[in-house]
Amino acid sequence: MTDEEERMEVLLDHYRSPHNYGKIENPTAELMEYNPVCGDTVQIFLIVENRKIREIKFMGRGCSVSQGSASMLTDLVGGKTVDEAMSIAPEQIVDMIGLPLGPSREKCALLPLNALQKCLKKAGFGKV
Amino acid sequence: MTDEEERMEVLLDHYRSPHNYGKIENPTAELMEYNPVCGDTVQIFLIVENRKIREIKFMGRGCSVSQGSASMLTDLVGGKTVDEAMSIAPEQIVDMIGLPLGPSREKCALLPLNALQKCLKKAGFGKV
Amino acid sequence: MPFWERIKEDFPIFHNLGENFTYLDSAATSQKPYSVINALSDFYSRHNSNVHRGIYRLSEEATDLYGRSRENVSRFIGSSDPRQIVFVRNTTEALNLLAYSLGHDLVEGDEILLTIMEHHSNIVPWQFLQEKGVRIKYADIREDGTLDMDDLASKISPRTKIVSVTHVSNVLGTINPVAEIGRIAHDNGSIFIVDGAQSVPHMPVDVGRIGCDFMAFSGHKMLGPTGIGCLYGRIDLLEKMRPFMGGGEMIREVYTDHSTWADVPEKFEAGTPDIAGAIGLSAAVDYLRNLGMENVRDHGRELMRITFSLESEAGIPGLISYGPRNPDIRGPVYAFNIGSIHPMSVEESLADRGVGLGTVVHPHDVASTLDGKGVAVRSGHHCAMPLTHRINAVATSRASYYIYNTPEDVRRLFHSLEHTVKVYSR
Amino acid sequence: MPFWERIKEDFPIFHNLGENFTYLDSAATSQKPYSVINALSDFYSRHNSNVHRGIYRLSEEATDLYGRSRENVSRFIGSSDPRQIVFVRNTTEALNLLAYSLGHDLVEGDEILLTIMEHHSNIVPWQFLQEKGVRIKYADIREDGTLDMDDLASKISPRTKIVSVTHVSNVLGTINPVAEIGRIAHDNGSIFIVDGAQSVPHMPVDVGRIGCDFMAFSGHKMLGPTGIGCLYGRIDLLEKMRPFMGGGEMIREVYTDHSTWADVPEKFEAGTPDIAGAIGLSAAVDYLRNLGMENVRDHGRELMRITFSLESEAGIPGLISYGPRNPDIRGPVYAFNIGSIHPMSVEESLADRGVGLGTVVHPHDVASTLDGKGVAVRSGHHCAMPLTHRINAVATSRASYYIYNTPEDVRRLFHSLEHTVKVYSR
Ligand SMILES: Cc1ncc(COP(=O)(O)O)c(C=O)c1O
Ligand SMILES: Cc1ncc(COP(=O)(O)O)c(C=O)c1O
Repeated sequence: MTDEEERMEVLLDHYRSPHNYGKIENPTAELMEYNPVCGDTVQIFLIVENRKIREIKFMGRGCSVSQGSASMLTDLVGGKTVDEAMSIAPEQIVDMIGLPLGPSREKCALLPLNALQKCLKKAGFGKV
Repeated sequence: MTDEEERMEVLLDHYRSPHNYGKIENPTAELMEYNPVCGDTVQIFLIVENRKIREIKFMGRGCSVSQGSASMLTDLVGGKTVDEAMSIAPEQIVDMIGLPLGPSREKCALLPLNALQKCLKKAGFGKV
Repeated sequence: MPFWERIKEDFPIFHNLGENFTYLDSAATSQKPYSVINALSDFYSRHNSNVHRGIYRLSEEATDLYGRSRENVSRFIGSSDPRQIVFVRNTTEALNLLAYSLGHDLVEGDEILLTIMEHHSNIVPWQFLQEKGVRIKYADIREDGTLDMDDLASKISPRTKIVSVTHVSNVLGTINPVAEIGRIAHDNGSIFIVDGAQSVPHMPVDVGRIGCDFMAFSGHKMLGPTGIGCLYGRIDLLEKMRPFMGGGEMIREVYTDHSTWADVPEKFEAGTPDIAGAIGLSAAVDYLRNLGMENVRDHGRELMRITFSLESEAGIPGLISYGPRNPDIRGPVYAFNIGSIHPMSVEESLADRGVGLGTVVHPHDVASTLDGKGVAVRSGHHCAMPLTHRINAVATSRASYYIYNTPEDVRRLFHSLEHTVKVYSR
Repeated sequence: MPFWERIKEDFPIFHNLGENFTYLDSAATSQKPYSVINALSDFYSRHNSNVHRGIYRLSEEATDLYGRSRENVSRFIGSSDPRQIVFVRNTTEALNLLAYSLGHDLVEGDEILLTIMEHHSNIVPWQFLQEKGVRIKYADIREDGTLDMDDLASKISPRTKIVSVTHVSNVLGTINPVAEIGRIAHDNGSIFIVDGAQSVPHMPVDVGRIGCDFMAFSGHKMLGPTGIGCLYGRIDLLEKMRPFMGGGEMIREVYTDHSTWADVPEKFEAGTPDIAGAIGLSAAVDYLRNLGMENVRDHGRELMRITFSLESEAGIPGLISYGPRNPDIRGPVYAFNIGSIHPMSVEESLADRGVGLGTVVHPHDVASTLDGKGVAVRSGHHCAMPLTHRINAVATSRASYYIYNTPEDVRRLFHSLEHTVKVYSR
């Protein structure tokens, strides 16, 4: 298996059996983000305590890139502080996936990060 | 002088000293025709008796082609029957001028004929 | 009969992108033959100047070329008078022109009848009129992807002022019975508009035989340049209509307090037109006429036949395809999915288990994987969201064919689809 | 400094039409360099596909090229954000977009302030609003052909919602003090629009420094293809505005009963855009930037200086020319008449003695005779009838220059004018 095939396998595993998939009842914050160009959707649910992400779940519809990225991202930020989550740069997500994406699929990859950061902002945890 | 220069001279003579220029008071029919593309104007005044053009005058503003053509046309149709006037074909006017005109100046050349034939129609002399 | 296998040679892009490039997105935009590209270069290199109002020779040449292009397009769609062709940017502008100009006279309670398979271009301009109380109705489709004519007949009413229908669906491929719809519309006293974006490129179209009042289509989908499209309109209707945009060329006289309009079609062509675009479109029309539109239609039908037969042969797990199965009422458009992904519903969300299960491949992943194999298809809602929702899909993948596509291209599509399913079911 | 004498070599039309072709109609449309023509061919031969929504590589390439063109044009006019550039067909469409979108919110008694030197494109779209009681006022010009700023200031009122002014007159050549007019408009709370059709091609233009809210211009007058033009708009205003045309690309979501809009600028670009046109315009911008817009401006000024000096040298009987004599406030446009022909007046008509007398040569005859000498000038009202009436002429002849014109071209103009007068005074 080439390196690229291996990374593809990882992404597809996340896509086929997404981690942290589902809904949280009574979350601290919740937000649905939508990419009008392709219709991909990611909904983020958060429980935040002491500026730490105690629990994160997502639900969604979309391609392997947007949904796999959501699964990987929720793994990544669970337990992190909100400041750490807010400072994740788009490049980190692209690196995390590690596949040549091209501009439109890059948007898919970044949809979950956008959803998460918007969700945190909405809950008042945005940087000032 | 070449043939073309000669014909140009004839046209310019008509332009500089137009025949039948002026207004007829109480004409049988009168009509102003206007070419919106270039702004050229020809106004035709007619006295018709027994379906004969007893008198024709014109006034106008425009280039040598439209005004020269008007002068030549009024010479041509004075004394003719209205049916003769109505049956003048555009090609006759172009031939009468005898210069290479190109499409937009051909419109100038035909403005007086259009004015005349519209004027006759307006007065009820159109073919049925 | 044209040598279909050699047509790619007329298109520089196939030469430049090589053997492994399989272009299956002609419903979005077609590729261009040398003759069209050269017509543009030639105009700019030999005849370029503005049209109308110039009395020097070069401008008369440009005006003449522009006028001949209009005549050529007019003849191509069976219009009896070139003044019935208004040059616009694309189908979308043509339909907006109608919505603004005809829409001006509509009043609260008036109705517009569309179908659920319309492209956004034939929906959104009419929705603008909703703010003054105009109502839009949509004729539904049947299970087989054809238009439900009973539903259409039941939705037409004395208040229906306009019936506007696509000739060929850009997703289902359905060829609608436009002549019949036209009779229904006219019997009802409604104006009848046909969106010809997907028909004029692909089959013989005769506006007289269809009996439509207006037809809109785009040059770029029929081998022509981007930036040019046409509105065909019955001369008596165009003459009565108010202009859409104001400015140069479309006026007779301008005074500080009012203006008067030029004759049709100039009345609807404000400002410097896309002169080179019209000339390029005319070259495209020449190319198509030379192939013969009956032949073009046969070729498209043949590719659809091959598609259906390879589809059954391949037996791709989970493959769903949309639209009528009868190639006689089907344009060369093939929309499909691997597994069905319904739109996410907030109510069901507790029971939701995600989508990455079973033989379901999202249309994006399909397009992306096919692209990796050199096969260009589009995925998404294809500017027909109401239809996509109607067929209960989040999106579809779509392969669409044109004259340069071959049976080999269709085989590549299915080979690559087999590969795709393998990748996603590992 | 560019080698002005060699620039014609970059334009195939001068090669093809030969030495004796003197093109003096660039205010109507400019000629195109190889680099622009090649950019079109190259796009169609290597990258052609539809933009947006395609996730195969070719479509991403086309989308990328289209986006870069937008960025390039944005930088060229000093816009700080490419989203402020909306691609349209031409200046006329840009101004119609504004008249429809901004005009929607105007009410009876609201006023729009224009100038008497506007092109029809900046008059007629606003006149459409008169039917709902919007009033149009025109700032007058002074004897020297400059804008009468006092008159402008006196005509602005609390009801003035929009001030829309040409940057450079396409007849008089007058360069208007747009930054100053902008201050007056903004102090009054009015929206300020600049028609840049004759400025963007000819001088450095910086929308930030001018302080305009909107600017309209055409690609075809600045070396670009026909069919593409731009509306610059301040992002905050564009975001608030209603869309103009509806259809594909400009939507976010479409439902049967309503739709939501895409972000700016897509919100204003309905349907498949003139992708190749935008790419061609970008190549034109590169060409101009490479020359340097300060140099382009200097070249135009120099040609006007030579024009004025040859005009006095030649001493052509009856020659009247229009517009400011100071080359610093004058674009490279030279409108003139040989003798003055006033519009025909019905009242005076008894005293009327025709026009074929003295040293009066009708503008048509001027253009036609010049054409016989290979010199292409335009004659007519140049889509500015109110101005033509204001200067009491039936029409004018107009020579207009661009980067490929040389002092020799100006000399040919005056030689041919001398010849013309001779022909008509024999
Ligand atoms: C000042 C001015 N405004 C507007 C226009 C209209 O440009 P277009 O025909 O490209 O829309 C022109 C060109 O003739 C012009 O000179
Ligand atoms: C049926 C139909 N109508 C309208 C359009 C819009 O065409 P354009 O984008 O050229 O305006 C399309 C093309 O996508 C189409 O397929």
